[in-house]
Amino acid sequence: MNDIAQGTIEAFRLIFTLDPDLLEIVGLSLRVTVTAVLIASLIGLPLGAWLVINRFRFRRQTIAVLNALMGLPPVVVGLFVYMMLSRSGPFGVFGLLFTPTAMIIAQVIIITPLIASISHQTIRDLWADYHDLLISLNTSRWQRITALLWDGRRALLTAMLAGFGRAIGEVGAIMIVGGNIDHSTRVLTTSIALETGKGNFAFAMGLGFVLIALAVTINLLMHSLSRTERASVW
Amino acid sequence: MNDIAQGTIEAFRLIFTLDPDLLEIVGLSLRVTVTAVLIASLIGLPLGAWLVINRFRFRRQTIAVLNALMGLPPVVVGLFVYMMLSRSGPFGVFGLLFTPTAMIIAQVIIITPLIASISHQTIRDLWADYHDLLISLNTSRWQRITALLWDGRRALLTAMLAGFGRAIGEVGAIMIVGGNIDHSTRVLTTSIALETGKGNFAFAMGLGFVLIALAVTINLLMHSLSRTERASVW
Amino acid sequence: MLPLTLDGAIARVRGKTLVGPVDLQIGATGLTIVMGPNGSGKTTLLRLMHGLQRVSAGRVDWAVPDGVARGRQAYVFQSPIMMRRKVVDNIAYPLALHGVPRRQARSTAAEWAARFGLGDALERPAPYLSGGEKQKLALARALIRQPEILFLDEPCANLDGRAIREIETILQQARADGTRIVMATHDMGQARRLATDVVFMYGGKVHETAPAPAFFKQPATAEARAFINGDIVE
Amino acid sequence: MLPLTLDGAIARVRGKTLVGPVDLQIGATGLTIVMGPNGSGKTTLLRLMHGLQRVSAGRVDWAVPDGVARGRQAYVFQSPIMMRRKVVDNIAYPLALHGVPRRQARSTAAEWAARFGLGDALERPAPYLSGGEKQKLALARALIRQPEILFLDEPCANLDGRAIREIETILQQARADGTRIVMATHDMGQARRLATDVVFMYGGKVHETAPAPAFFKQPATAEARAFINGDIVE
Amino acid sequence: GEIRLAVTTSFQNSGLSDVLLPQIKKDIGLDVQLVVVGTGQALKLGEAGDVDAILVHSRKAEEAFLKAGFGTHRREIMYNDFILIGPSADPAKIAAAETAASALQKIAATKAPFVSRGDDSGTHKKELSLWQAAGLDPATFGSWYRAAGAGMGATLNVASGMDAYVMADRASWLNFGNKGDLELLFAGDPVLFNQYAFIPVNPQRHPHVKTELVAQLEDWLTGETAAKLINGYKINGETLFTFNATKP
Ligand SMILES: Nc1ncnc2c1ncn2[C@@H]1O[C@H](COP(=O)(O)OP(=O)(O)OP(=O)(O)O)[C@@H](O)[C@H]1O
Ligand SMILES: Nc1ncnc2c1ncn2[C@@H]1O[C@H](COP(=O)(O)OP(=O)(O)OP(=O)(O)O)[C@@H](O)[C@H]1O
Ligand SMILES: [Mg+2]
Ligand SMILES: [Mg+2]
Ligand SMILES: O=S(=O)([O-])[O-]
Repeated sequence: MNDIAQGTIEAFRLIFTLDPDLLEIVGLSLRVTVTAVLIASLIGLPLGAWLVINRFRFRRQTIAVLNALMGLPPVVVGLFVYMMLSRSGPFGVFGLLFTPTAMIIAQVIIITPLIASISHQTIRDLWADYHDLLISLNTSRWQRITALLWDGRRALLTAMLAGFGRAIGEVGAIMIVGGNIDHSTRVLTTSIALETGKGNFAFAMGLGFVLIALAVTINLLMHSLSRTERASVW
Repeated sequence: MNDIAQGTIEAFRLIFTLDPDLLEIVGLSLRVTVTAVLIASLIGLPLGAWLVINRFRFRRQTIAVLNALMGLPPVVVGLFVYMMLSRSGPFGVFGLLFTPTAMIIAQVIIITPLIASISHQTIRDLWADYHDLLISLNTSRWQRITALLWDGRRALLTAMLAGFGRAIGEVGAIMIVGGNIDHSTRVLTTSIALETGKGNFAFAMGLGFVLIALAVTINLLMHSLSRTERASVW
Repeated sequence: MLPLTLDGAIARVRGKTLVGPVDLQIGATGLTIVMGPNGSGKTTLLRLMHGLQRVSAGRVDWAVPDGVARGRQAYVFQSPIMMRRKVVDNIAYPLALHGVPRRQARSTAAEWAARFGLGDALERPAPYLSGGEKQKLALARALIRQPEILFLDEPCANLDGRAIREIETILQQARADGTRIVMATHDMGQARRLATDVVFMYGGKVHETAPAPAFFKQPATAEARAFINGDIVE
Repeated sequence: MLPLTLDGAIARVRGKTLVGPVDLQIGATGLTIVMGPNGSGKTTLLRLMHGLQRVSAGRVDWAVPDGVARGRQAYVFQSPIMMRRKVVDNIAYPLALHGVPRRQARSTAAEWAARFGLGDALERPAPYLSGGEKQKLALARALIRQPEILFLDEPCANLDGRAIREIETILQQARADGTRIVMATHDMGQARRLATDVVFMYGGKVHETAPAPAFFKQPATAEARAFINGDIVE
Repeated sequence: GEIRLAVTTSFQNSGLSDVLLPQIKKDIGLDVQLVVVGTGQALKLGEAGDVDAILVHSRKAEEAFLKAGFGTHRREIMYNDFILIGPSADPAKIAAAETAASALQKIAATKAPFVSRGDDSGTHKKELSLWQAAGLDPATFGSWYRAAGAGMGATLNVASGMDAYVMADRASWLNFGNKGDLELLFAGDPVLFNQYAFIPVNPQRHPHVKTELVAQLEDWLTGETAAKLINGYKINGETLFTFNATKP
């Protein structure tokens, strides 16, 4: 309990003194996560739309599997990426293990199914509206996907933000592939895990509050940006 | 690489020999996660609907914060619950720390925002359809919420399955509050983390495959159940 | 609860005045037909009276407290809103809201469906009905509440000749039973058959109100004259 | 690409036959009006011809390959489908699909909007249009492609008298320019004004086809006779 | 240059690395990146060539590692000791015990809760060997013996939450913040000696490992500056580690 209060104080201290170590860690967290979200969105959003507009044999099953993959256990993803990038693995020669790139790869694997799945659900409702029109206009697949993604862009933001949330809070996978190396691959979540292991609960809590504040700020920012857009474009 | 192949073999061995330790672990994983999903749905689904139908001062901000909470870092949640349930914490007298109940509490905190957020998004589209009718019929708030939840139930399944996925794959929080105690609070993800730490990558991968298979099965099951329903009710 | 009095009532959306200021009284008896060119504000006026459109300025008052009035009205929308349920459940929904037991609500709904020629469609999902069938459902759902005042927004636009006649009979019957009807229509024949008085909308304002015989014989304004003749109204 | 030949064509949904078997030929010239009671299958027939409704049995053949035919048709839906964009972007969309540069597409769209009396609404979001304005938008969007065949499903149901007249003029003009028109309507006057031949639907079957003058003077079947008189068709 | 060194959680938790690494950087310009993992995982990382050297404290596992040819040699650097920790009330009265074995016997006799690492780490293996020396077999214990299956810090957190006995290395304990009602109750038996060793990864298996830099690091770690820093490292005035590297 007391630790929570101390954690709050700690969080304020960290933020207001602009602790350089904290800034470095926050910077890396953001860099890794934003990159991962962008890559995962580039794959996941069109994939979600594609699954909506195409009818194929095992469509339902594919969607069920996609939904299931939202639950990919991070540790397993971490292990898998580790094995791929390890020196004795197939991509070992690139020396990517214990680098931010490895962390991005792991996060992309974790959040792509999440983004695709939420985007699928969003787009499905829009497609129910647009179906007849877009078929009637003899649109190509790609034209359908772009129309749906564009007109559904504000709702798709939720998918991206969900991916962001998942990625920025994730620890299991990036611990394994990043190694939590000081000044190199240490991010907020791995620092929190480290401090927890040392029993420094107040400090860990402080970092946790910083992380939550970060996530809230980003969400408010995106929401207000997308609202501005609504007023002007519409 | 080799570990992945061995992991696959290991997974099949574990499943087909019905390894009793595995069964215990899988059973606890399911018990904890299903309970958490049910509780979180009971809170999150109506909350999502409530946020849709009510216009209040800081509504957009509340939704942004809810979205941000999707990214609650599990380790922080774990720490928080630990402090609450610890002997010196406010709920210490109940002796819940390092029990499955503690793990359920942590998971509920983690997945409720996720479920509420996806349900909010789903319900929002339905509400756009229903708004005029339900207002015109002079429905009470509660009647609106129930109508939306009922008519949107199939889409809400995705929200619950997303919650399930997130919960069953989660490790950071339940490691802290459950303690990964053998024969007591050890679940699939904590076992995987343990085996990874021991360097038993193949075994960890095997457990990972079991976990993924479990998630896929549950998703397929829910999807086919909800499809059956569609044919009969509609 | 009548008369309904609009006193300088204005409907404004994002700074743009859609309708008003309107001064109008809907007396206790009669059948009012709202006419006017497309986009002249008929729908907005009806929504304003029903309380679906927020009054930006001026007043809309019932002879009873608002809360009481809200429960005694019904509204048929220009594009019918189908709940994602079976036809019978759609029609029974207003009864269900009032706590009528499910079995009884459904059997009453079945009677009403039959009166509107939907007897064969009871168990079909409402969203799959044809355009005209949807309008019939909406009418049945509005009338089943036996409202004191009934707003109808072009309810016969998609109906065939016979259905129009039958529904006009039902409406005359309802009127005889004491339901006050306010209806927008483009069907001049229908207006002549039903109206006791006419509200002519033009450019978002009530341009002319008159008893029906007088209006159809000799409209007071040039615009109404042109409108009745199907001429260019400028 | 004409004639369009339906040969034993059946539309079946989940085992239930909605329309058919239909044998019908739509020749190269003329303006065909499809009439019939609500739920008789007019919409389904039009969708079948346009390729929106899957042909469950029998054939629907154009004089050119299907792929070619698909690009040269347009369809106006019974309930207009608004893309979540501005009016001008809705109307320009078919041009955009054909790679017309944005600026040019928008200016052409603006011209068409003006022809349909939407000149003032260009920059408004299409979903907020009034019922009649939506129908006008849908008509403009269909005609802007200058299709060889145009299907219209009760396109004037929500229009005022003047708009109906203007649109009939535009349709006559389009027909003179070589567009083949097939249109469902409940408006007997409109049918008389426009039709060169009539398809009378009844109970999901083509009950009678005849040149317009003959049909309106002396329908061959008792059902068509009753329908024209607005009598009970049984 | 920079090299990667896999270390165990107990080493990282001691805080010694925060003292050594900056000095290494200063003295020989080397960035040592610590990858903190479980003992088994550290050995695996070395085996796969993902790190350049490892620093662990589990003699048997280290020897197996060398025997399989994954490392070039084993160099002892320093040692500290294990301690027994428990609730301040000390229900098993182990504070009065003569030897580690008798302390464990007392715990087993009173069936007071005991939390084990349960993760096959160096610390865990040591604990198991102590039970064996006490003539007891954890496999036969009841629910008072809890295998946490976690790192040192997490296990201490569990023990603190449960008011249980636990064995830890002294460094982790002193640096541990969540002490709750726990206290150091027993230490000093020579069997509790905990040797850390440095093993470079074999460049014959993994040509990319930075053997040169590893050798520099090894020299530094076994040199005088290191000796001074290690012996001088104190928490709350207590010395934690004893430098015991021999000159080659
Ligand atoms: N997807 C569907 N599933 C089940 N029944 C359907 C479906 N679509 C249409 N129907 C039914 O098929 C019949 C014909 O429908 P259709 O829409 O073609 O009628 P219509 O002649 O256009 O009627 P209206 O004049 O009311 O528009 C109706 O009874 C309708 O309820
Ligand atoms: N939410 C809105 N935002 C902006 N403009 C709106 C909105 N709703 C309606 N309008 C505009 O207000 C005007 C009046 O609309 P309304 O729907 O009341 O017309 P109407 O008389 O019912 O027309 P119709 O006969 O076509 O149904 C229209 O020009 C419409 O485009
Ligand atoms: Mg209207
Ligand atoms: Mg129709
Ligand atoms: O060094 S340990 O792995 O035993 O913490």
